[in-house]
Amino acid sequence: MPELSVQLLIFMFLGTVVLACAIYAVILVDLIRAGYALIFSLATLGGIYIVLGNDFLGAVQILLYTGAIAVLVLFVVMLTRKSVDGMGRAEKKQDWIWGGVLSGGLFLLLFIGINKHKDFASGLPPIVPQSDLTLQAFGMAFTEEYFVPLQIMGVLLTAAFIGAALIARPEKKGDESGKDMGAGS
Amino acid sequence: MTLGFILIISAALFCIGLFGVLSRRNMIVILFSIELMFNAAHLNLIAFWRFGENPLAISGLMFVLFSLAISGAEAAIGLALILRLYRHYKSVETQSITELKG
Amino acid sequence: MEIWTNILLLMLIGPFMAAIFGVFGAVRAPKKYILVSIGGIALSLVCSLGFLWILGVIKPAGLLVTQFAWMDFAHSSIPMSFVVDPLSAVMCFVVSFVALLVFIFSSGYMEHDERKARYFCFLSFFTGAMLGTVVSNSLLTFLIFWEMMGLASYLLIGFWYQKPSAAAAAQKAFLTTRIGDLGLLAAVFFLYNKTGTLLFFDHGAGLLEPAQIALLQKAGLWAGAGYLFWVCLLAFWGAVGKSGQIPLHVWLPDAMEGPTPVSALIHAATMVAAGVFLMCRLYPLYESVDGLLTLITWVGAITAIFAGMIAIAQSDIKRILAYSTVSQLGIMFVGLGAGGPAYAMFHLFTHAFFKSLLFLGSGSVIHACSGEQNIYRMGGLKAKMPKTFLAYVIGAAALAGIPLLSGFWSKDEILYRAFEHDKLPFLLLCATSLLTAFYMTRQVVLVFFGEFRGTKEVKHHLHESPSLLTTPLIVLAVFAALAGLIGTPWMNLFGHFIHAPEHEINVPIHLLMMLTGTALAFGGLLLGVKLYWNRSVRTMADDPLHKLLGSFFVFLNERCRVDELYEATLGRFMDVAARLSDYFEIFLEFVNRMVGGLVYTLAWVENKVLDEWVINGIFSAGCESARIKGVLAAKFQNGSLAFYLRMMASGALIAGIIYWVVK
Amino acid sequence: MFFGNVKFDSGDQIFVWAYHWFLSLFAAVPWLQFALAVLLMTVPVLLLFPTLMGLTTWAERRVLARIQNRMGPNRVGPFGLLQFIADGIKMLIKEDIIPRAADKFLHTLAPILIVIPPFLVLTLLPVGRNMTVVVSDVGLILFFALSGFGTLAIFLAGWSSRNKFSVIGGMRVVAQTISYELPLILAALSAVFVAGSLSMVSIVESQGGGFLNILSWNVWTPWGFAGFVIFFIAGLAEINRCPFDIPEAESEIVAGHLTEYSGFKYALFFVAEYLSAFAIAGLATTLFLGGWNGPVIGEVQILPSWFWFLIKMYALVVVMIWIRGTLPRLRSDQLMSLAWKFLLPLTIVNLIGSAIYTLTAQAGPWMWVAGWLISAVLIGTTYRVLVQIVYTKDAKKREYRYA
Repeated sequence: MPELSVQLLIFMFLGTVVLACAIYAVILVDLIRAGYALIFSLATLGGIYIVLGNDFLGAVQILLYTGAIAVLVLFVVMLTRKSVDGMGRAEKKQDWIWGGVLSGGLFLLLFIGINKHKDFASGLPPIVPQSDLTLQAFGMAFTEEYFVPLQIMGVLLTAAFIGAALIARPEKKGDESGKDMGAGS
Repeated sequence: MTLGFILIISAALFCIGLFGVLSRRNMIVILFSIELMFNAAHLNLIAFWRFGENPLAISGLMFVLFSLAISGAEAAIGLALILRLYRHYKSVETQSITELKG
Repeated sequence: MEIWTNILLLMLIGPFMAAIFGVFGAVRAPKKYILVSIGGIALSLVCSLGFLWILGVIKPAGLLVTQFAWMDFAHSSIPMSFVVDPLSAVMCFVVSFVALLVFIFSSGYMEHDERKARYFCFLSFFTGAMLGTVVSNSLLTFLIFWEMMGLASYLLIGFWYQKPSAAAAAQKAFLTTRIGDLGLLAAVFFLYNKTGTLLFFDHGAGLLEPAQIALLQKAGLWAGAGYLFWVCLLAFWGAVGKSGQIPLHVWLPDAMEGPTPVSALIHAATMVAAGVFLMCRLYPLYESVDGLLTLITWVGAITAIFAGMIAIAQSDIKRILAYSTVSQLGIMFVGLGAGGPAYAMFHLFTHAFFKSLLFLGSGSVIHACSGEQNIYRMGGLKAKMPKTFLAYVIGAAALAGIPLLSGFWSKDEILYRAFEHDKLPFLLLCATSLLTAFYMTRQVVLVFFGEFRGTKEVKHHLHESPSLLTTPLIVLAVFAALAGLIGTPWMNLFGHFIHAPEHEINVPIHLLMMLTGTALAFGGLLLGVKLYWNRSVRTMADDPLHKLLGSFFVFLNERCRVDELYEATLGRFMDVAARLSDYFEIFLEFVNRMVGGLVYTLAWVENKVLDEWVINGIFSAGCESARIKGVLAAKFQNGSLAFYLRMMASGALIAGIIYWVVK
Repeated sequence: MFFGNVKFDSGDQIFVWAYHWFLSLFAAVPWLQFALAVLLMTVPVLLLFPTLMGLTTWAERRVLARIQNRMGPNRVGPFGLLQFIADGIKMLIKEDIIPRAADKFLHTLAPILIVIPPFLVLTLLPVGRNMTVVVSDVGLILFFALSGFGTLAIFLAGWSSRNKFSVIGGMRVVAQTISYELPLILAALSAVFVAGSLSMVSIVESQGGGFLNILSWNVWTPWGFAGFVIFFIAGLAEINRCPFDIPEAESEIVAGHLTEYSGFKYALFFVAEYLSAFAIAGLATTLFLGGWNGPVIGEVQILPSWFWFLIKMYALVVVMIWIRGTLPRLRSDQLMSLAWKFLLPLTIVNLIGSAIYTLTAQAGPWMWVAGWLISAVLIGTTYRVLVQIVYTKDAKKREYRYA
């Protein structure tokens, strides 16, 4: 019988919330609900990170998904709502079967694999990570070893967001060249 | 709490994401699912860090941070593209966009 | 920090600051901005003169190296480093001097252009980048400035982007030089991989110093040749791209779509010579490899004769000069391969003066002829524009190698070295000299003598260019005439300046060789005069050479159909490759599909379901929207994202299962 | 002794030792001790702040009334102090209306979601010396992360009501939050620079010492002052208080996301709004006003640390009320231009200023003075230039197209 610690209880609770919300996020028709489910799922995942002893990444995860990505998702869902409202469910039975069989098969594969592996049965290690030391290590890594990747990441993010803004910009009135492309199919 | 337990949760999260990608036709939901798969990978990395010997060996965590940034950029670009496609095709379903067929 | 470091930074800052000023708000006051940018270049010129003085008088044959911390990583660091040695000092002088004159010329030439502020901004940017390339002491900074030059060249060729031909030429130039740059980049990687440094000179630890060269020479074989051989070959490929040698010469003639002063500065005097400069800079490496110098000689000689032949059949005044540039660059490569940096650099030095003079002169002619560039529709300009005529004739004579003018001395040295080195390249060079004299005579005769053959309107507007345009021409003409005197065999100041003291160079006074050169120059001249004097050549059919050579002339006029050749080979190859990969993809999809079907059979054992789903699910379900075509392949590329994703996932799953089973 | 090694000082640690003493009674039963510890941590937060909130509603009405030359509520209890209880009872017994078109589940979920983040956030604040419920090394990031939920809940409320005004209100909230989160976080970062820690306790401790235990507060430095003002303004926008109450602007869109809410759900929104106000005021106190550091004379602390914290926090809340009584509401575009054109550049320069200050302060007293002056001049000049650039154009001429 496994030892039932408070930590495990919290972890199981959070894990259930994550998985349940994730399932909702992929099966709900109403995209606003699905979006909220996704955000809850990922924010709760941040909680799991904190339980696992990494406050910093947990906080960053929550900040990123409740702040930035949530807003993006909600706005895009709102802006494309005309199609969403009148749509109902576009998926056919075979879609669900394909997805279910393939992802179920993969899960089965992973489940058996993880259970078979001896190293994965080990319990929590005795060394509890001190979050201030971890944070310090992050800071040092960012200023020394990972300095250039960090800068590159900054450039990448800037480029990505400018690009996203440019792509999402409404077309000018005169720019009708792409219109008839959609008629092809 | 064992490492395998966390890995199974992460595997489940990944498979839920895969399920969404494979069975949904709405591009926004497919993007959601991709986020889920990303985060399953992050959970894996953090679990391995926690169960590793040295909490100060943070290479894996740096992966998570960079991957978070990438997934943020990916979400922004992906949603912008979806918006653009929606303006063109008046639809966000994958089945309605088949320009690349041979 | 020594004083010369400050001078160096000042030299770089001048043009770059001018470029930055141009970015921020020069549009409001273009006239003032032009003065600012000319001031920036003048500053560079003064600094480069300072370097000549330091290296010539204070510290002869010295090597000034400075180093700044630039990128410090946890385990390694890449410094930013600059060097001033005789090689770079001479090059700095050439670049800033020609650039200054071109700037002054441009201020008159581009006076009526709306976007002249932008033009000067680009030009300043180019000059700064070129100077940076020249003084780089690290391959990385060299590469950065090199690419910046490429960018500036792209921007300036496409300056009149409203012309489709200019836009296409800009793209062609950029992409073609990129093909070469790829080689240089690879060379940089390989060098860094083996030596761990990118510095040229670093107190005995630099790439060009004996210790590292010995290390590289020992670095083992690959595909039958040494490591160093391949590295040097890659770097040479970069130089070939930048300097427009065969087979990457195609961009340079097209680059004449840019404004004429740009052609003078970038595509005649400086940037295209950067490839030669790179070879001179890396000469210690090339010296230590067998066979590469011979290769360089051959590439140069073939390019020289090839481009010279094309040049005799062109009708566009700038295109003739462009092919002449390619040809002269080939001669420089011969000089490098057969002799050494001193010979190549000397020809580069003199060539910069007379070729920029010729380009600026042609700019003046085009300016006078209201934009007409076809030499068949010019003629008799001698009377209308005497100053331009005089300068142009001096430049042409220098290029043709008429004795005592600058081109004679530099070409003579190279001929001599080629003769010593190998006989066949020497003969090719002799033929090139003859052709050079011939096409320059042809051009001068058709443009300046005889009667005017253009439209009346153009004739009405004919005028001598303003003094803002002619003054730079006259200054350059003086240099084109006299610059060669610093490198005569009797008193080879230039060679002694460039070479380190241990490389004592000694060109014996070889009268026979000089006579050969003279004879070739005058032979070409006489041939040209005989064919073209007092002939009214209005179209290509009228051309006496056309009558002489027949269809070969047409072939030459069409530039030996190199572009078409590339179209037919490389373009076709790309098509075929695309199609092949297409088929491969279809094959993969097919395999995937079969595997997917297998999964289905496993999952759905019931017979009825199996029938239904194998037929529906595998061949048509998931792609209802796909049109059913007769071709089997079309079904696999149905454009349905869901279908592709499913196939990918099935593949991954199968791979996982196989992994487990095998394990 | 009872007190153990905790120094008793004007009631400073009274709650801390009471907590430890109480728990020590149950040392024999670990699980009970743990459960009691959790209760003792959470119940005070759940009691203290709602009570304060009730009092604040009263105070707000009284203060506003004074500003507007009225009396305000004065009937229920002494000076009308018990008014909030009457209001609460009224809210509880009112009918709870859900519009037929609304998404019932989400409509009910929104008010529940909205009260959670403020409570979570309040647990992160160091209320007094050794009196922080959740001590986290990344407290500041957690604060901002959790407070982000509030926006989502408001958007949910607006969207689920299926009412035009509600949706507009929801959209406005989101737009406003995105704009103001950046200056808010960047302003807070300047305090992080100086303390060298993201932990709120360390930030407060770094402001201790100095003359009378006052002069080390961040607010007395140039960057601290500017940061405090920026933080306060951005915070007002973050919690949708006047003059940034654009999402619920009564004169334009009825009540924004609150339009379709009534009864106790409506009350929950108000609870959340006041609690967020406390949270932002508390965070401003922690970051810039020295947190629980109060005047010390010799060895004697005049008043307990938690008292100082509450006083400062409450003073900021009163300032918010004062602002509400004084300033008109901004237009949406004015709000955006303030955030992006004015506050954001200023915070970035402020960050640079605090970096300069931090570097020089380590180098000795004279360098400290120089750093102080440099950052003051830097921030002051930037402020002046920004005013010149952003606001002179508007000041010249105004056209009221729909007035």
